[in-house]
Amino acid sequence: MATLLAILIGVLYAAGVYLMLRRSLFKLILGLVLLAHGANLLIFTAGGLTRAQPPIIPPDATALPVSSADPLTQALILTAIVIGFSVLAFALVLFHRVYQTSGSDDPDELKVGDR
Amino acid sequence: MNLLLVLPLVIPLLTATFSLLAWRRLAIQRKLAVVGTAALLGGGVALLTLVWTRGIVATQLGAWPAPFGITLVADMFSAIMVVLAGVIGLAVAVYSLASMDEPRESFGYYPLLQILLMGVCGAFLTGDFFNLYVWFEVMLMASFVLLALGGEPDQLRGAIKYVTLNLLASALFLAAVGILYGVTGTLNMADLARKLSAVAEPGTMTALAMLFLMAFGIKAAVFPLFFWLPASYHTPPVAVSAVFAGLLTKVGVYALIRVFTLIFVADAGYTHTLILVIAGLTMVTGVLGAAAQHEFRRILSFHIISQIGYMILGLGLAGLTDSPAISTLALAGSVFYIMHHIIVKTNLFLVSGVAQRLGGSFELKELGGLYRADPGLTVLFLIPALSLAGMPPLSGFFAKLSLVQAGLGAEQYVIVAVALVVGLLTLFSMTKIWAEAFWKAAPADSPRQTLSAAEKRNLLLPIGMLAAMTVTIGLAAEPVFALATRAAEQLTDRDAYIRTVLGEPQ
Amino acid sequence: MNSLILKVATRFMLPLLLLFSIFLLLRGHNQPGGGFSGGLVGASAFVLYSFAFGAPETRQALGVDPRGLIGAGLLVALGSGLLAFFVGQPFMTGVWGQLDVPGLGELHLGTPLVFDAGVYLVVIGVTLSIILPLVEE
Amino acid sequence: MAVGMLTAILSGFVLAILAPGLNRMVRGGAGWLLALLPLGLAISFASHAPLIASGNVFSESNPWVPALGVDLSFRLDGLSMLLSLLITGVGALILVYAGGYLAGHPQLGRLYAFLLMFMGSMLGLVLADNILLLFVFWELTSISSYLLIGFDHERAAARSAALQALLVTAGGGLALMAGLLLLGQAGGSLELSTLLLQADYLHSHPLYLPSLVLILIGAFTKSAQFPFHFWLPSAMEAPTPVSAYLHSATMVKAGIYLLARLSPALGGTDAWFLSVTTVGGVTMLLGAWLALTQSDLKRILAYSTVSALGTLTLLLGLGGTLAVQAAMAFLVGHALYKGALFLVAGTLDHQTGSRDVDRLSGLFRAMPITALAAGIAALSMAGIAPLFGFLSKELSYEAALRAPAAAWITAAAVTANILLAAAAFIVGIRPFVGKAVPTPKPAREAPPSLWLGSVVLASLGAVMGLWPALGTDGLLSAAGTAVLGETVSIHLSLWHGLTLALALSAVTLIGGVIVYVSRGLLRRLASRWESLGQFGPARWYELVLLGLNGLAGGQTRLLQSGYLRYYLMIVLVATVGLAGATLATRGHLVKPTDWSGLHFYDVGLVVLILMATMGTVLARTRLAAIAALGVVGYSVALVFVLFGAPDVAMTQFLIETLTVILFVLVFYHLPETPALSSSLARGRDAVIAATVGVLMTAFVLIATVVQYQPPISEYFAEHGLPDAHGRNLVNVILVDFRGLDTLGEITVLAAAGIGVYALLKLRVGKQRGTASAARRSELAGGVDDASLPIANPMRKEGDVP
Repeated sequence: MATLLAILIGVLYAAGVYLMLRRSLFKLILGLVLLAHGANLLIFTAGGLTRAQPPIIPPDATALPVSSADPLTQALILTAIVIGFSVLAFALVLFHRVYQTSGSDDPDELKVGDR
Repeated sequence: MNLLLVLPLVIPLLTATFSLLAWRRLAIQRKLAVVGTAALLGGGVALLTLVWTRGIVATQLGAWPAPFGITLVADMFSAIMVVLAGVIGLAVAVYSLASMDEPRESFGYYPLLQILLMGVCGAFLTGDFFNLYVWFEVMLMASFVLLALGGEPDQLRGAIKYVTLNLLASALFLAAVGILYGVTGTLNMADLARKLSAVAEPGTMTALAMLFLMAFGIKAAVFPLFFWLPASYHTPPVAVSAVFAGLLTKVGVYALIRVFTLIFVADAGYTHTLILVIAGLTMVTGVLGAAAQHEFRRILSFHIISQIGYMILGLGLAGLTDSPAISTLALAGSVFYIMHHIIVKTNLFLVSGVAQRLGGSFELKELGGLYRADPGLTVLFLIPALSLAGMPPLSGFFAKLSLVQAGLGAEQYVIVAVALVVGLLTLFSMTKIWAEAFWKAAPADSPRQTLSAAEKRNLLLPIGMLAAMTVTIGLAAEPVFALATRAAEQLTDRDAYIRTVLGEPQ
Repeated sequence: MNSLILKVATRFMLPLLLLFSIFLLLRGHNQPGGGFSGGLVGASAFVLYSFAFGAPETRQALGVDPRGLIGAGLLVALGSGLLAFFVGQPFMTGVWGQLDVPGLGELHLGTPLVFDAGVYLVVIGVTLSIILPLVEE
Repeated sequence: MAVGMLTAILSGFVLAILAPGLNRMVRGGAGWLLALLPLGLAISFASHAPLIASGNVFSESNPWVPALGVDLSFRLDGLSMLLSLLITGVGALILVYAGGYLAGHPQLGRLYAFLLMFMGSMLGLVLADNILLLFVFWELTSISSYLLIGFDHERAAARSAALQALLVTAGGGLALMAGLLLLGQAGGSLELSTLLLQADYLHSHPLYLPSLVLILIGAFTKSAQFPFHFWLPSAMEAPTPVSAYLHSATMVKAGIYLLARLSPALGGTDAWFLSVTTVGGVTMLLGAWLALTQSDLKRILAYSTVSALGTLTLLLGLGGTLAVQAAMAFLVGHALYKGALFLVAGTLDHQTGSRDVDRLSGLFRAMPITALAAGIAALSMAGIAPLFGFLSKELSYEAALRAPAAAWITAAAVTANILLAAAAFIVGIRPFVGKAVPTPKPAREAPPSLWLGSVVLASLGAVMGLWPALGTDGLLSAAGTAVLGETVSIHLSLWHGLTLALALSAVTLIGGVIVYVSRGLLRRLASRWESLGQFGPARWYELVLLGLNGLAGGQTRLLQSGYLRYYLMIVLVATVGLAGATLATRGHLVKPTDWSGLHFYDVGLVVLILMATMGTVLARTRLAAIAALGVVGYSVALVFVLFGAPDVAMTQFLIETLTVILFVLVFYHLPETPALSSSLARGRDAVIAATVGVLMTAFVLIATVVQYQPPISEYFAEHGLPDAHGRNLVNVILVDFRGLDTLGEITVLAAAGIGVYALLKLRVGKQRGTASAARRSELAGGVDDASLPIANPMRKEGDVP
C-alpha cells in the first residue's frame, strides 16, 4: 500500500503543480489544496502505515499496543491540516479580493509593479 | 532560565492577545505595542546575557525529556537574533505610532505585528524541526495579513505572489520534514544531528538536504528563488516593509545556517560549494536588480537579496575550509553581517517613509531637495546608506571585512572578488538614492510637507536609535564581533549543542 | 437558501451540535475528538445557522464577537501553559489534580484540558470570523 | 608626541561635527577660527620635525578591533611628517580661503565640516601603521571627496562628477583592500612596521604578484594615473578650495604616499619597476599634453596635476636614492606651487566671474597681490631658479639620467616639463599681463582671506628654494629614509655646477617659452584630435555605466518578469533539478517493492482519489472542479480512517466541508473564465509537474524503506497514560507533548481570522469617504456587518470629531 500511496502522492503533487502553473487564480488555489493533501498523505505514509489500530490506549491497558498506528505522525498531520486550512482561507479571500480589484482571474494581469 | 527562553514567545503572544481583546481601544493597543516590544527586547537582552555567561541553554517544554517533547534552545546565535527582533520590533512599533494610518490600526495591525514577532522568535529558539515549521507558518500568516492589510491594489498584487511562492516553500518544507521523520523517526534537531552523524552513506540525506535548502532558500530570498520579495516589499505601509526587510528573510538565513551547521554537515564539500555558488549569484543578481530600479523602496528591496548572499557566503566558506579558525571567522562574519544588516536595512526603510512623507513619493524622480530641507534626515540617511555600502568605520565595513578575510583565508578568491565588486555596486545604488532624493533640487511641482512635533519624535526617534546602533557597531566592533565569534564557535561545536539538548550520551 | 425547512431544522440543530461539540472537546483526551474537532463542529453549527438566518442573526445568537472568542481562546491556552511556572515547572507542563465525582469515580483534571478548551474557543472564533463576513458579501 | 596622533586625528572629526554650529554662531569669521586647529596641529608637528629629522620615529598603538586585525596603531616617521605638515598647513590656509570664497553661502558650515572630516581622514591615512586602519581612512577620504565634489549639489554636472570620482576611487579602494589583505596574509602581519622589514620574503611569496597588482590599482585610481586619470579633471566641479586641497595638494597624493610607503616592501622588483614607471610615464606625458589643450584655468591645473602625479609615480617606480629624493622634493614643491595656483584660479574666478584664460588679461593692476603670488608660483612650476620648483626638477632630471633606459625617461621628462612650463605661464602669468579686458565682474583685489593662502604657499616655495638648509633638507632626508628603508641624507643646493641636468633645465625653459608663444597653434592641433577623446578612458567609464544599466535592466526584466507562473516555474525547476540531480548522483534510489497487503478497497480508494484529482485538473466549470476537489478531500479522509487515524479523519472531514463552503462562497458568483494557456505551454507545464511528482514519489519510497532509527513515538505509547493522563495519544501529543505546536497553530488560526476579516472589511484608498465616519460607525455600531467605506487618511491627527 505504501508504494501505491507514494505514487498517489506523486500524482497529487504533480496535479497541484500543474494547476498552479495555469493562468487562473482559481486553479492556483485548487493546486494549493492538492499540494496540501499531498503533503499530509506524505507525512502519513513516510511515518509508516499501520492498518486499523488507532493510537488510543484501550480501557484495559496502560500503554499503547505495539500494533497501533504512530500517534506522532497523526498529530503532525492534524496540525498541518489546520494550518493549511488557515492559509487556504486567507488565500481564498485574498484571491477573491484581487478578482474584485482587477476584474480578472488571470495572474498575468498582475504583472505590473514587479519592476 | 526556563522563563527567559519562553519569554520571547510569551510576551508577544500575551501582547497580541490583550491587543485583540482591546480591539476597539486603539490608544491601549498603541501603548501595548510599545510596551510589549520593549519587554521583548528586555527579555532578549536578558537571554543573551544568560547565554553569554552560561553557554547554550535549553528548556524542555512540558518537562518532557528531549527528544520527545519540544525543546527550546538558545545559543548565542539565537539569542542575538531574538535581541535583534526586539530592537526592530520596538523601533517599528514606535515608528508606527506616527506612520500607520488609523484604518489599518483598527483592523488588527498591532496584534499582527506581535504575532509576527512571536513567529520570528519561535523560529530562532526552537530546537525541533516540526515546531520550526509551525513558527514559520505563524510568521508567514502574520506577514500575509500585514502585507495585504488595507487592500490597496498594489498590495494585493504583491501579496498574491508573496503568498503563492511562500506557500510553495511551506509545502516543500513540510514534505521535507515528513520525509526526515520517516527516515530518522525523530524531529528534535539535536537528535537528528546525532542520528545523521551515524549514517554511513550520506548521499540520500544530501538529496533531502536540497529540499531544505530550497525551502529555506525561498524564505531567505536567494537566487533563483527571490521573486516574491521585490514583487511585494514596496507595497505595504513603510512600517510593515521595514519589519519585513529586517526580520523575515533573516529567518530563512537563520534556518539555513542552523541546518547546515548542525544537521547536514556530512557532505559539506558538495552542499557548501553549492551554497557558495548560490551566495555569489544572489549577490550579483540582487545588486543588479537594484541598479535597474528608480524607486526608493524597490532599490532597498533588491539590496536585501544581494546582502542575503553575503550572509550565506560565510556559511558556505565555513564548510569549505579545513581550518577551524577560518571556519569560525566565516560564520562570525555571517552572524555579524546579519546583525549589521537587520539594523541598517530596517532603518533605511524607515527613512524612506520619512522621505515619502516629506516629498510625497517613493519615486526618486519625484523626490529631491531633502539635503537642503532636512539636514537631520540627511545624516540619518547617510549613516545606514554608507554602512550598507560597507564604508568604514560603520558596521557594514567590518561585516564585509570579516567575510573577505575569511574568503581569502579559505582561498576562495572568486567569491571574494564578487563580494567586493558587489560592494561597489551597492555604493553605486546608495549614491543614486542620495543624488536623486537628497542632492537634486526638489521638482517644481512636488508637494512640500512638514512633520508635526509628535510625528517628528515618533518617526525620527527610532531612526536615530538605529543609526546610533550602526555607528556603535562600527566604532565598537570588537565587543560586537566577540558576540558573533562566540556564536560562531557554538555553531561549529555541534557536540555542545547536542549535549545541552539531549544530555550526556549514556 | 431561504428555505423554511432549513430554518426550522437549524433551530433544532444548533443546540444539539453545540452540545455535541462540547462532548467532543471533553472526551478528546481519551477518545477521538478534542479541541479542534469540537471547535469545528461548534463553528459549523453557527455556519449552518448563518445560512438559514443570515449573518446578523447569527452574531446575535452567538452573543459575543468572534474576535473576542479568538482573544479569549488564546488567553486561556496561554494561561494554561503559564500556570506551570507557578509550580516551578517549565512552560506548558501539565498540572494535574484529581476530582472525586460521586458515581463517576476519579476524574483527572489538568491544564492540558484547559489548553484544549482554549483551542476550542479559537477555532470557533476564527471559523466564524472567516465565514460570517463572507456570508454577508 | 606631546599630542597623541589619535587625538590629533580625532580632533579633526570632532571639529567637523561642531563646524556647522560654529559657523552659525560666528557669522563670517568661522574660517579663521576653524583654521586654528590645523594650524595648531601643524605647529605641533613642526615642533617635532627636528627629532624626526635626526632619525626618530614616534609610534603609538591602541587596540580597536583586534579580532579582525584592525588596530589604532600610528607611526610618525619622515614620510608621514612631510605629509602631515602639508595636510595641516595647507588645511589651515584652505579653511580661511573657503570662508572668503563662499562667504554667505547657506551651506558653508557643511563645507567646513566635510573639509575637516577630510583633514582628519587624510591625517589618519598618512599616520596609520596598521594597513587596515590605513584603508579605513583611505575610504573616508573618498567619501569626503564625494561630498565635497558634489557640494554644488543642485547641478547635475557636480553630482555626476562626484559619482565618477567616488566610483573610480572606491573601486580602486576595493582592489586595495583585497591587495592589503593578501599582503598581510603573505607577510603574516597587518602592521606596516613589520611588513616593511621583510621585502625578500614577500618578493618570493606566491601572493606577491596579485597583492602588488591590486594595491597598484588602488594607488593608481586614487592618484589619477592613466587610465584612471579622467576623474580628476571632472572633479573640478568642486569649489576651488576643495580642488586646491584635495585634488592637488593632498588627497591625490594618497596613492603616491602609498607607493612610497610600501616601496621598501614591494619595490625593487621588475614587476614593480615596469608597471609603476610605465604608468607614471604615460600619465606624465598625457597629463601635460592635455593641460595645454584646455582653456579653463582649473582644468589646466587639473591636468597639470595629473602630469605631476605621473612624474611622482615614475620616480617612485625608478626607485633608488636619487629618484626617491627627487620624488620627495617634487611632492613638496608641487604641493606648494600647485596649491597656490589653484587658489589664484579661484580668486580670479571669484573676483572677475571668469576662469577662462582667453577672457582674462592685464589684471596685474587690479589685483597686484594675487598677481605676485601667481607669478612666483608659476615660475616655481616652470622650474626657474631660485625657486623650489627648480630644485625639485633638477633632482628629477638627475634621477632620470641615471635610470635604466635613461634616454627614454629623460626625453619623456623633458617633454612633459616643457609642456608644463608653458601651462604654468598660461595660468600664472598670462591673466595678469597685457591689456586689461572687461570681465563679467569688474576686477578688484581680493580680500585677505582670498590671497593669504596663495601668498603663503608661493613665498614658502621661494624661501625653501633659497635656503633649503632651513629645515627642508632634514625633513626630506627623513622622508627619503622612510621610503628607502635605509638612511639617506639630502642636500639641496641651487648650484651643482654645469651639469647635464642644468642644461636640460635650460632646454625646458626655452622650450616652455616657445610652446607658450605657439599655444594657439597647439590648441588648434589639439582640437583636431579632440575626437580621439571618445576612445579615452572617460568614455570607457560611460560605457561601463551604460553596460551596467543595460545588464541590470535586462537581467531584471528576465528574472523579475512579473509573471507569477514563471516565478513558480523557475523555483520548481530549480528544486527538482537540484534535489533530483543530487538524489540521482549521490543518493540511493529505492525500487518500489512493498506491494504487500493490498486490499481491493485500498486500490479502489486510491483510484477514486486519482480520478477525482484528474477531475479537478480537467474540470470545465468551477463547480465541477470544486466538487471534484471535495471528493479528493473526503477520500483522503477515508485513507486516514483505513489506517487507524480517526482524529485526523474527523478533522479532515470537517475541514473539507468548510473548505468546500468557502470555495462556493467565494467563487460561486464569479463568471467562468476561459483556459488561456496554449497547448505548448500545457505540455511544458505537464512535464514540469510530472518531474515534481516523480521526485516526491521517490522521496516517499525512500522514507518508507530507509529507517535509521526507531521513531520516538514509542515514548508516547508508554508515557501517555501514566504521565499525561490521556488515552487518545494524538490528542495528548497535541495538547501536552507537543503543546507548543498547537499554541503556534492556533496563533496561525487567529492571524488568519483577523486577516480574512480585514481583507473583506478594510479597503484603504478604494472608496472615498472619511475615516472618521468609518470609525464612528465602527465605534457606535460595534458590529462588523456594515461594509465600511474607508478612505486613505495619510495623517491621523484631526480625524476625531
